[in-house]
Amino acid sequence: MERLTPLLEVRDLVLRFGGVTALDGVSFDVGAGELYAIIGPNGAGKTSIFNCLNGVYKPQQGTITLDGTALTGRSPAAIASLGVARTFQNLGLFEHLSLIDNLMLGRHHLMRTGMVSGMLWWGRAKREELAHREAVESIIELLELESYRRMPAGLLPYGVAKRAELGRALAMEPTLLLLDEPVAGMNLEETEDMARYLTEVRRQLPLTMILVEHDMRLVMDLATQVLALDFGVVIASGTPAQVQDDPQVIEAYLGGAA
Amino acid sequence: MTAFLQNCFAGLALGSTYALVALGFVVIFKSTGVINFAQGGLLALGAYLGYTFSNNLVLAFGIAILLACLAAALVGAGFERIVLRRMVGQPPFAVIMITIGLLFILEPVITAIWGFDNLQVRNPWNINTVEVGGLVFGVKDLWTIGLTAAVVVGFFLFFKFSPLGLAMRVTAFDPEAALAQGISAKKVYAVSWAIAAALAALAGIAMAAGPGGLSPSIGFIALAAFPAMIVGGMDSPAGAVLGGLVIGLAEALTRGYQDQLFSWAGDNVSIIVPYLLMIVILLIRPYGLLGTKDVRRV
Amino acid sequence: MAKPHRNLVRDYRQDLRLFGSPMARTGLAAMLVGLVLLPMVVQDDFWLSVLIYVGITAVGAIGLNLLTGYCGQISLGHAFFIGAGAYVTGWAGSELPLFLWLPVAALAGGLLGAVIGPFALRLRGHYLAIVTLGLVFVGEHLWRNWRSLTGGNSGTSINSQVSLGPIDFNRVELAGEVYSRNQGYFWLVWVLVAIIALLVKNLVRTRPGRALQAVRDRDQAAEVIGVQAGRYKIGAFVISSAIASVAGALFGSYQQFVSPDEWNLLMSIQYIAIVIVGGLGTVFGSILGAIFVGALPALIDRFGDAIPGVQTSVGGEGFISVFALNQAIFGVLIVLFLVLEPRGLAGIWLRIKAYFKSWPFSY
Amino acid sequence: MLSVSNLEVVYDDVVLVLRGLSLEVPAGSIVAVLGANGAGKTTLLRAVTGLLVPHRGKITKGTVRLDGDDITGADPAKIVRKGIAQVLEGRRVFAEITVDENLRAGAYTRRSRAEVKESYARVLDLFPVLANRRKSIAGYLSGGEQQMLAIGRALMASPRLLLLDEPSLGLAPRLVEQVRDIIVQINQQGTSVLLIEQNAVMALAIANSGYVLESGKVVKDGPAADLLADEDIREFYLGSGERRSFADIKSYRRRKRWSA
Amino acid sequence: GGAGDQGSGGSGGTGGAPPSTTGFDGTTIKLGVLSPLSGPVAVIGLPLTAGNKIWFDALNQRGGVAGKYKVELVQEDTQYRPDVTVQQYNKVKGNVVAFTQILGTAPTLAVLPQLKTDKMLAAPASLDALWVREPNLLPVGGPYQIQVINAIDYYMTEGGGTKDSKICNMIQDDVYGEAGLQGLQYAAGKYGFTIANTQRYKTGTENFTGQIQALAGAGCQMVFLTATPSDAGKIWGTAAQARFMPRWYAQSPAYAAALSKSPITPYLQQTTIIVAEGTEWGDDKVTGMKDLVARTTQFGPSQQPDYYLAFGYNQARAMTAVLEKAVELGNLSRDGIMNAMNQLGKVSFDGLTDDYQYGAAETRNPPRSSTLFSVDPTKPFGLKTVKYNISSEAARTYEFKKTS
Ligand SMILES: Nc1ncnc2c1ncn2[C@@H]1O[C@H](COP(=O)(O)OP(=O)(O)OP(=O)(O)O)[C@@H](O)[C@H]1O
Ligand SMILES: Nc1ncnc2c1ncn2[C@@H]1O[C@H](COP(=O)(O)OP(=O)(O)OP(=O)(O)O)[C@@H](O)[C@H]1O
Ligand SMILES: [Mg+2]
Ligand SMILES: [Mg+2]
Repeated sequence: MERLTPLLEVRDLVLRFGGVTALDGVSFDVGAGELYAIIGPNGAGKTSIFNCLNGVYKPQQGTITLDGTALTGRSPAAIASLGVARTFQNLGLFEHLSLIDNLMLGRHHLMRTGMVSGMLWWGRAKREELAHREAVESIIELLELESYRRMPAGLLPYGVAKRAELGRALAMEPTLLLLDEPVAGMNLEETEDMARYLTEVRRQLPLTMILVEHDMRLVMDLATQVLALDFGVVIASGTPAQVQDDPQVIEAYLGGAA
Repeated sequence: MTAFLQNCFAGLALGSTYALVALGFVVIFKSTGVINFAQGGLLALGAYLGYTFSNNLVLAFGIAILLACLAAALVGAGFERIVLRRMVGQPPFAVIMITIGLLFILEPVITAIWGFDNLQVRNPWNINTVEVGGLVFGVKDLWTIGLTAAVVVGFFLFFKFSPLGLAMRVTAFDPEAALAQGISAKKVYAVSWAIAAALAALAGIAMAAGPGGLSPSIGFIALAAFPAMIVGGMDSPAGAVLGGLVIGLAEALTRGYQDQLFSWAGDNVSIIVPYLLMIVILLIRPYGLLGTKDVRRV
Repeated sequence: MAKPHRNLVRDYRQDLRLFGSPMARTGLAAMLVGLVLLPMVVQDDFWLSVLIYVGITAVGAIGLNLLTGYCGQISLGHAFFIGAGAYVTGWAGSELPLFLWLPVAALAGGLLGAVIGPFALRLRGHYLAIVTLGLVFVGEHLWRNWRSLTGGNSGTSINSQVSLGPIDFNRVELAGEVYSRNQGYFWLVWVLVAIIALLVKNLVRTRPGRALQAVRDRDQAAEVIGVQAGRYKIGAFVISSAIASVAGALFGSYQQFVSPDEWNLLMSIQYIAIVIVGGLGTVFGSILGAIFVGALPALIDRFGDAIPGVQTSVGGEGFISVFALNQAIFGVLIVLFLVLEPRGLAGIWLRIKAYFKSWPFSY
Repeated sequence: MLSVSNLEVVYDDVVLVLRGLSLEVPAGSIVAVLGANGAGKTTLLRAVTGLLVPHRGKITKGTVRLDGDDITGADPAKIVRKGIAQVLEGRRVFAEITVDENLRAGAYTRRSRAEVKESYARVLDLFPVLANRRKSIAGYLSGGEQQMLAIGRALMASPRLLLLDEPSLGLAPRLVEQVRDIIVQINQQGTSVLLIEQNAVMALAIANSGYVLESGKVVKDGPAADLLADEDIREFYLGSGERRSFADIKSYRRRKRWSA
Repeated sequence: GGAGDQGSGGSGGTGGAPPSTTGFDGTTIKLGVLSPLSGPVAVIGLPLTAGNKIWFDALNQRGGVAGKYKVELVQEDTQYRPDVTVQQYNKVKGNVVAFTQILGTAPTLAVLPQLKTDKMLAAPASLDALWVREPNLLPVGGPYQIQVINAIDYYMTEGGGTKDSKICNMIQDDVYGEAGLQGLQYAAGKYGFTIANTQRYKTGTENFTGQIQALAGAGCQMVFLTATPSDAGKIWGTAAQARFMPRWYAQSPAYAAALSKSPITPYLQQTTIIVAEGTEWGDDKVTGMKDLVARTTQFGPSQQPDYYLAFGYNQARAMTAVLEKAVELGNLSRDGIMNAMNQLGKVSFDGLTDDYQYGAAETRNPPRSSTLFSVDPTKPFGLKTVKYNISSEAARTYEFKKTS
């Protein structure tokens, strides 16, 4: 796939926790429409990159620019409204809310109803609920979540919960979607399903995705570009094939099996 | 200067009592993750048991204290056994409410047994005093401070070094994972309730041995100990002690200088000083002086 | 994206209706009719006054549930806001008509909540609970010393106008019949319960309410999807305090006299009890909880005398007086109840509901 | 050493999750359990270690025996003392305390200080990463680090039978290999292992025998080699044979289930 | 003998037996009691109610009100909470003729509006000056203010005080404390001294060192204490430990018998005077006391000597006087009772407290006398009379105003 103009530019990111340096001068570009994968051993700093991207962590150094807008220094909520969505490594669903409500929350930043108009219901609140509910239903349909609509997210089977997280992120209508290990803990069949959803989403929506995943087959099959990290440092980047053959990556990450 | 020192001493004595009560809160919080609102009731119960052992059974005061602590511990463990054990894994809110329910039960039971009248506990401390360099120390206050110190050292060692101490901590964090380590949650809960009740009893008797005597409202002190627990950090025994002393001193000193320094703030400011101090400290340190921060990662 | 089928859209509309099923609608109608008729049937002043206080606490409890049940912030400071509402009524109630002093009380409570709410941003869980507990004590100090407003220790009488157009709730005239103050207040209070329940119910099922619950469940994840957690936490505080103030205003208006001793920790605890016993995060549960906690002592009081071996009056025979026993029974019932159903009355309610009807989208 | 027969487990008095499940873990062996999400694998482990209680689950039928002793529904503490340790699904490290304290908590049931010290050394030896972060707060470790800590903590009890619930979840490929090797190593040191895995390749590579669960029942079992050779298993769990690229899976979905 | 003590053969009304009405079925008169019978304030509510009951039990034995109508008490627990009091009031108001006890200032004020609309008479159980001018209330005893004024008078005339003495006070931070403060402020005006220092405290305070230091620091020679027993015990204990030896004058509720058998007894004997009414417990030279002791022995053998007991007893007696007046006027309805209340003259309490001039609210005149006691462990209640029934000029001229 040809490279497009970079949508996301990350420059010299440095993130420290006390004595631990989680990210140590990480730079990379992600072009619009790419499916960009980040791999690396456990603790390499992959999730930390995501956390910096959406403002949960404040990096000590470096800049992040999305489509010309600086993300660094903004609050997570502000970054979300700029169109950055993500899924979480250890499930970030609101467990007492139903699946529908979780997805509707994805549309939070697209809605306007405030406390007062919400209380009054008739008028804006009702209109918005109906309109956005429609959008949510189409995601439910896309991800085949119909039968779980009313179930509290906390009771969803693991595989479904992962899918629901994807759904919530999609509901945000993001330009940049961050996926943190979407198929961890899934068997082959479920992994295939997830791959299918991801492909389908990419086909239907003008999305750029960054994928963190340990399932190498998924990464190799889907990614357009791969970045490999170790100890917070970029050790390789390029096409999947290039990275897969990089001796440093094999040594630090893939081991003998790959 | 004498007045200042005298007020400081009063603050220490008061702070020790707070510290004992706050320690009881901390123990239960540490192992079960709930605030025990019944602590005041246990304190009153312990004090009345002490009265019975000392006055009715005419036992030596030291023995009476020991027996009262023991009996209170049994009651505490009994609560756990009969009621709270059934609540393992249930939402903490429900458990907190149950401790409130227990308080509602304890109060009338105590008054049904001992009545409402003011009782004088037979004790060797009375209002005796020791005078050192122009300062007058109440014997009872000295004992309270001493007993608190001893208990605190014991606690520190227990939590830091004994496996049961560690077990109590991890059970609070994740009861199921603790169970999987072979830690008997039942034992942990029962032990912490017993310890908390014994501490409450000790504090109760120390208070009741004063000239004010013993009346059912003695348990109210538990409310005043909340700020102590919070200032120190809810899950830190050392914090409870530190918090107790800080709050005790602050209260006593504001009281002592009410007329000179605080008359603008209305009468009796010292009552709310613990709460104000608590609010200020928490704004600076949201987990108290020594409390553990919540660990949250996404 | 594929357009959902038309039929489905009609379904959402129905889906969004609060009382969608015929079952629910019949229930609602029955409740409303009951509300109107009850004071005509039960004319006993005792039960009316009990139910008026229950209604007032239900209002406050709905507010607390919004904060604690929906937004996950425990507050032991509710009594403070209730007191504030009562004093505002004492100050404005005789000058302004009902439809003004009630909103003024709400506004005052909301403002206080806005001042205190930011604390909630820094504090979590139990820490917040105890800090708000401090509020009760600081508030008590304030009430004792702000004599011009509160009458200091001696308390203050509250004289409030309670008429709405032609209806004077002190003496309701309806179709030629005249109804007493207690009957009038019953209607006033319970209509307000219904209105506030409806408002809060609407709030929690729309965007802001969902955001509150998201913050409760996982505040970091909520931020990441664009919910400004801080704003919603403060918002919950403001609305909850405003509602508490309304409850306080009604309390003062009905009782006609209040003193600083009333806004104490016990009152806050009682509200927490209602919310927990009723069920966290349910509006209807708060009302049930208020009935349980408010009316149960009255019931025990009625029937406590029937228990043998109990001293039924001061100076009578027996081991434990009926009065002490009432307190103990109340405690025992709360404990027993929560051991059996930790999700509270709402849990039982849900079970009954699930038994009678299965949701259209069940699997 | 562990034998489960005819086990039925019900959650909340209504949800029947295990429906007459039987399974054997011979002493000294590694037994793998495969199955889709929600098949009841975790429930099986809970039933063995007595952890159903906090989940409002109950064994309604069947028995669990350890070396012939009936331990059905026994107290978890007692089961740990009898030599079964479990690595919980989702790691469940004690987030607020240090790595070191987590490990010590794992040794709660052991009395001899010397032995605990020895286990401690062994765990740090197996997981050098943990040795470096002994004083760190466990909650801030990365996912993989936490998984290692969870396994290490279970080993601190010096179990005769180790139950692992999806230990490879979220681990980097090289670490999956490491964990695999560690499991083998632990097994060679005399601990029997019951291994629950989604990563069937890894599990069957080291297991002696395996079980496939579906809806709370065993639908297939046998020596690992046989399972590896099984057509269905190859297709559904291993994906070997002529492997399709994930990118090519467009709009069809496997619907086949074992007829049970 | 005072009101109601005629027992049998009462005068009855000229109009024959009063018709039955709410709370009166022609033979039995029901009276309400709203009192904290559980919870922390039950320590006051219980003896008060027992006092009510002992009087009425004795009265019933003699035949009842006007010799004919037995009295029955309907007791309800208020937990000292205004809202519960309102509910309980509503519960019993349809069953009773009047309330012979409502305990607590706030609870009383909370039901006062309803008392007015219901034309109900109630006897509040506290010595507040607030009650004197309220038509629907039937107070007994000399208000707290009177106690303070008389105590100061004694201190000035016989206790060694001058207007230059450092006179201080220590009060509980509530209405009761305010009453004590009011009395002292009035006395300060009358006797020309300034209050050198006022310390407030909240009930249940654990450590009083600060207050005692402050009082000692201000050089107080006399401290007037408005407190309740457990706090008073701690206050005196702290003072004793600090070797602070002013003259203490304390309001009657500050004292409980237990204090005369406690470690601080010697200190109290040296320093303290209790201001109350009537006479020593068990003083059989005073008719009222003789009767009270005898009746307590008969009808409440387990009751300990207590001010509150005597207070409840007096309340019941005042209520009896009203009822007898109403019977005499032939009307036990609420209007009848209010009417009787307005026409009631002076009621004697046989020396337990001084005579009370009832009647229309504006014309009422409460007792202006107090008795001073010192602590003496050999006495049954631990108190020995120092000065019996004094009523100072200042107390006699104290004016009671209607509440706002
Ligand atoms: N909030 C935090 N406080 C302290 N240390 C942290 C924090 N968050 C991350 N770290 C540390 O930063 C490093 C990188 O962590 P990160 O979660 O980004 O790893 P990762 O690449 O996502 O690993 P995995 O694949 O296991 O999820 C780790 O060593 C981790 O312990
Ligand atoms: N506490 C519970 N209450 C009710 N149902 C439960 C409970 N725990 C689990 N279940 C249900 O039991 C079934 C089996 O769950 P279990 O966790 O044992 O599956 P699993 O095979 O371990 O799945 P996974 O691969 O996702 O870990 C699921 O359908 C689940 O929804
Ligand atoms: Mg990660
Ligand atoms: Mg599982």
